[in-house]
Amino acid sequence: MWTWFHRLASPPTFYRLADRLVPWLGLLAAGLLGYGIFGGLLLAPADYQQGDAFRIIYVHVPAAALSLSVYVLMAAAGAVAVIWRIKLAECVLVAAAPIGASFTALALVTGMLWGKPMWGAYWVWDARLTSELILLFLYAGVIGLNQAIEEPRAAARACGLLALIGVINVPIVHYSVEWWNSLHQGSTILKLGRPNMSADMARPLYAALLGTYCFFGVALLRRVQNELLLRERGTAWVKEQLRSAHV
Amino acid sequence: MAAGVIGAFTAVLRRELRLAARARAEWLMPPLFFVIVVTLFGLGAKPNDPLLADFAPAILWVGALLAALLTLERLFRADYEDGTLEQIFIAPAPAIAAIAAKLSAHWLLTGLPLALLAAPLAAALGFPSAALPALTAGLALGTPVLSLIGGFAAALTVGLPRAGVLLPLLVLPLVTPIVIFGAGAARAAQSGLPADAPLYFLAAVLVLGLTLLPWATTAALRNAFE
Amino acid sequence: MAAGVIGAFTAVLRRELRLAARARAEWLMPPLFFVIVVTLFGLGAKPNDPLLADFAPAILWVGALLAALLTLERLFRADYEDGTLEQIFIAPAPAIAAIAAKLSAHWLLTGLPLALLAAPLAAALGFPSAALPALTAGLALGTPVLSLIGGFAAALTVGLPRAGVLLPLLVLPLVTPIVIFGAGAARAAQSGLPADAPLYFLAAVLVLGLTLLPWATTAALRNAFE
Amino acid sequence: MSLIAVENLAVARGGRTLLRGLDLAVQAGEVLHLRGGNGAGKTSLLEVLCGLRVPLEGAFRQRPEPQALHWLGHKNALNLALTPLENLGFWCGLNSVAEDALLPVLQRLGIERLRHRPCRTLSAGQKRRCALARLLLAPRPLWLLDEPLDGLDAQGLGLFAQLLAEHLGRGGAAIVTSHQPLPPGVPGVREWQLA
Amino acid sequence: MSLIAVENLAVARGGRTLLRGLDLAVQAGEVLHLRGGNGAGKTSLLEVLCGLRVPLEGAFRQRPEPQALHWLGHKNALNLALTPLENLGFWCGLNSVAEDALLPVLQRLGIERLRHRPCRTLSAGQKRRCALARLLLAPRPLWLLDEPLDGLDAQGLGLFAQLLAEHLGRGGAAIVTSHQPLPPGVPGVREWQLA
Ligand code: HEM
Ligand SMILES: Nc1ncnc2c1ncn2[C@@H]1O[C@H](COP(=O)(O)OP(=O)(O)OP(=O)(O)O)[C@@H](O)[C@H]1O
Ligand SMILES: Nc1ncnc2c1ncn2[C@@H]1O[C@H](COP(=O)(O)OP(=O)(O)OP(=O)(O)O)[C@@H](O)[C@H]1O
Ligand SMILES: [Mg+2]
Ligand SMILES: [Mg+2]
Repeated sequence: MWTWFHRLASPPTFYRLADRLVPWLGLLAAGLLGYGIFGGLLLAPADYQQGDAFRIIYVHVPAAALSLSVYVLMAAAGAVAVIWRIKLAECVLVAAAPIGASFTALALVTGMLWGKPMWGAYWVWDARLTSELILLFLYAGVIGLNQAIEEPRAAARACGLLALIGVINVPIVHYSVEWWNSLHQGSTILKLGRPNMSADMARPLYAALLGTYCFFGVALLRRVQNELLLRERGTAWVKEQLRSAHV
Repeated sequence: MAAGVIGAFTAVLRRELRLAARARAEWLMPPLFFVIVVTLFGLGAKPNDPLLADFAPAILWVGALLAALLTLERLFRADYEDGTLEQIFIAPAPAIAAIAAKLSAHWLLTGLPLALLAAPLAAALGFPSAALPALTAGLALGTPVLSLIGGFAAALTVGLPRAGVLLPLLVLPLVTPIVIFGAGAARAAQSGLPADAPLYFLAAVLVLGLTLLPWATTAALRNAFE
Repeated sequence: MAAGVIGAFTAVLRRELRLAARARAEWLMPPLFFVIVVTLFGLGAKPNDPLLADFAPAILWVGALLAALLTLERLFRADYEDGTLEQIFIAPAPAIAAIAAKLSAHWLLTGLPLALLAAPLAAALGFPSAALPALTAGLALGTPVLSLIGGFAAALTVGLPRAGVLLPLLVLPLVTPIVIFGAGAARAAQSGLPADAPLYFLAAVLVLGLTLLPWATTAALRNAFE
Repeated sequence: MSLIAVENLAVARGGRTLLRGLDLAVQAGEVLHLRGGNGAGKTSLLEVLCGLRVPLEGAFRQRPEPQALHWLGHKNALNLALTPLENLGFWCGLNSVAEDALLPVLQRLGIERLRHRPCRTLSAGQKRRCALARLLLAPRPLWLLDEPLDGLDAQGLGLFAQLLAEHLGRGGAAIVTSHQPLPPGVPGVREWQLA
Repeated sequence: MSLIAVENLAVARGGRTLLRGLDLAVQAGEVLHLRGGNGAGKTSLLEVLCGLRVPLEGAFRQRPEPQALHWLGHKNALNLALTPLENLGFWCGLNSVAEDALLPVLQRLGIERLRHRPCRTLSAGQKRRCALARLLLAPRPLWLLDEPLDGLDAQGLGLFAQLLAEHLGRGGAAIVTSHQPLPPGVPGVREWQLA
């Protein structure tokens, strides 16, 4: 098990595995997202209270869920990078940060657009909203730190430590709606088993959610590949790779 | 080994306090800044404006946080640049003893004065004296966490050319829960509600921070040697 | 000689901006910093507290003051320690050209972003849009003075490592009038009163500062060599 | 018995491998004088040997305890606002070493008159002497010294040779980098040229 | 004609007079090698000569213009976050000197490969070479150099001797402090021992 792990974590093996994984994952993402968006925006019935405004949910919820998951992934990669000094984990960490930041920004923007019709203001100082904003700053901190430190490996380990400490904010974002009486909607959809949303509305949402995860997988794998090529430039396998790609 | 740990801890603590005594200006800055922040808000309001008292917890907590920020950048930089940090990592005693001493000194020199100053400043803002214990207790529990988190961020950015701007970006998101709960405790007491829940939360965070952050800080500093 | 002055000024300015830009994310940091300071006050207060709008001028001015203070310490220190300052004083062009460039760069990197960001941030705090011009004008006039006074203070501390006990006691009170008048202008506009008087005061202080402080700063730095 | 020994060591900086396949052992009574051009990797190698830096490859066959080695880097590890006495006293505390030896050691190095002056006001060579004082505050078998002769005057060079000779006589060993030849009077010097 | 000349100079640091009644003049084609123990006052004297420090007493009989002298202190005046190219380019701008010579000069000093790396990642000797590059960026008759040999390897010493000899050949002069003897190949060296 351990040796298998080590072999997988070796840059060339991972690079080739990623090459094989990306098309399938990409196909899956396109299918799920296609159904989710199409189903959500056209097929699902309008909400009886909110009318069509509710359709933002098909972007908002996946983006918000990803914004939290990606940070958890970064913290896990950070732990591996700091403890075992595995290069692949460093690359995953560094590659994931900008994607996660984008999802966070997307969740914020869609939430604000949704907030105007729902609450009458784009922004309120509410626990859920503010903690999500802070999550964006945490991402920005990781990105800024990574860019500020010149030695790439030291930068990645520093980011790993930061992500490990910063991950405490994730449960705060998630549970903020329960701990404080927030304006924001409570956790309902993500509680599997007893969805209190009509199936017509819920099915595209789940598809969009899964599709976004797959899309994240594709983006992450590609970015990690780039990062690996950059860090391992000069090694035999990268030269080999470039030769076979006719660069 | 234990003797070595204690020796290293006290040696570093003594040195920090001596350095502070040498350049007294550096350590006068945070309390002064704190006073100025409060004055600034005080001048903004009408005399005896009840609004000021309402806003006092936020003013004091944010003021304390920002004042602590002022000194963070210097925490490890000089030692990194003059080679003292190398000697600390090469010494027989585990480096964490020295790092913990530096963090303690930081709290003694910035957090503690602020916690002590808070009561008179709050009173000046018209904060009810019955609620002062909750405010002070919150600061007493929260300022060490500010020092711990701040020290961690300072360690991550040690040796960076312009850490001055990056540092707040790293620190502020991490400390916001502290500020929310600290100010929350003071506000609860102000409106006559029990303030235990947020104070317990602060205590829990402090314990968590004390057990985790010195290690993380040491790891971050060691990382700076590559 | 004039060519030498301009050459030295632009060389220093280019270098400062390049140093700031070294980490690509660097130019994003000051705005983020202000957003975070504002967020903190937002968090310290009750959700949707209308008090936030009342205190918006004070919040923004505290942010400006803090940004200036946080970055000042390193304004001349690195150059002093690595010998660059010696080269500046030994160069054919008068040293004041280089010093003025350093002060300008400091304002460009901390004061200007805040002045530009103040309007959206104030709006987020619920500050009335009719009063925004007064707030922005105040910051535009006041932040250069913060850079000038702060730079002078930094120059004094670079030279007097131990004797600088009085320094923060001198500096913070020096900048407080600026901050108070600046916040006062915004508050006057907020309550619908004319804001010209404090703005004229700020403009006068700015002119005075621009004519005096670069010289004083240069003299203080030269003094650091004995 | 060797005081330090490494096998097949590789050292990298910033992604570039500087040294590779290095086998190195230092016996008691021996001085290894590391030589090599600017940028050859002498400083980086010493940092690996004293445990500050992780090597790219290779292993220690004999790794000295922290209590068994002195590291004197290129930087003097002196806080400029503190006096020599305070700086060295701090070092003693950090290393759980008694402070009684402080004054005689400062005398030996010829800087006892300066002991109450902030280090900021010392000349380059005076600071270097102050850093060298650590070597005498605690007897430790292995000295790792990076350019110890930097800034020392003629008298300082002689003094350094004497201290090093005494150290070797007590069964110590040292690894020293220096671009100038080590001063005469040090027995058992072995030169080692880095690529 | 002397390039610099002082009369009855006294230099003090921290209230203590280090040098007194110093008469000193340097002619074109001459190198003055300042010697003296640690703390004798060599660095302080050079700082007075280049105009950074005010002497306690005495006067210049011949004072060089800022455009006529190069000062290389103990510190390299390199910002560690900037590359050699940027650091030297800045110096050119500050001194209104054209930047065309940058690349050939870096080549001459053997650090052209390092020109795009932040100075933080240079070795001690590489940094010193980078500081020495200034001497070639603008032709100036008088060089004041404080421990220029610090950290230079054997090849660097030879190079320095060559540069200095060329400078003297063009009618330049230099005042140099160094605890080691100046490398062979420099003509016209005059030693000057400070008390
Ligand atoms: C800027 C404003 C907003 C932000 C920052 C925000 C943030 C978030 C976050 C972080 C989540 C994911 C929570 C988790 O996975 O634990 C979420 C979920 C959700 N948000 Fe928002 N939101 C905003 C505005 C809104 C608005 C205006 C609505 C509609 C009234 C809304 C409806 C929802 C819903 C229905 C979910 C799914 C909840 C669940 O069942 O898990 N959000 N939002
Ligand atoms: N800022 C200061 N305040 C007081 N005394 C000082 C100060 N700087 C230096 N000195 C003292 O002045 C004397 C001369 O110092 P200087 O640096 O000129 O010596 P130096 O000849 O260059 O020595 P070295 O060979 O060690 O470089 C020393 O004794 C030093 O202790
Ligand atoms: N942080 C770093 N990042 C990348 N490269 C570095 C770093 N530090 C040093 N180097 C490079 O590693 C090489 C070895 O440096 P090191 O300081 O070990 O050399 P050295 O042999 O001690 O040289 P010197 O004689 O000049 O002191 C140099 O080429 C240097 O440019
Ligand atoms: Mg070296
Ligand atoms: Mg000297």
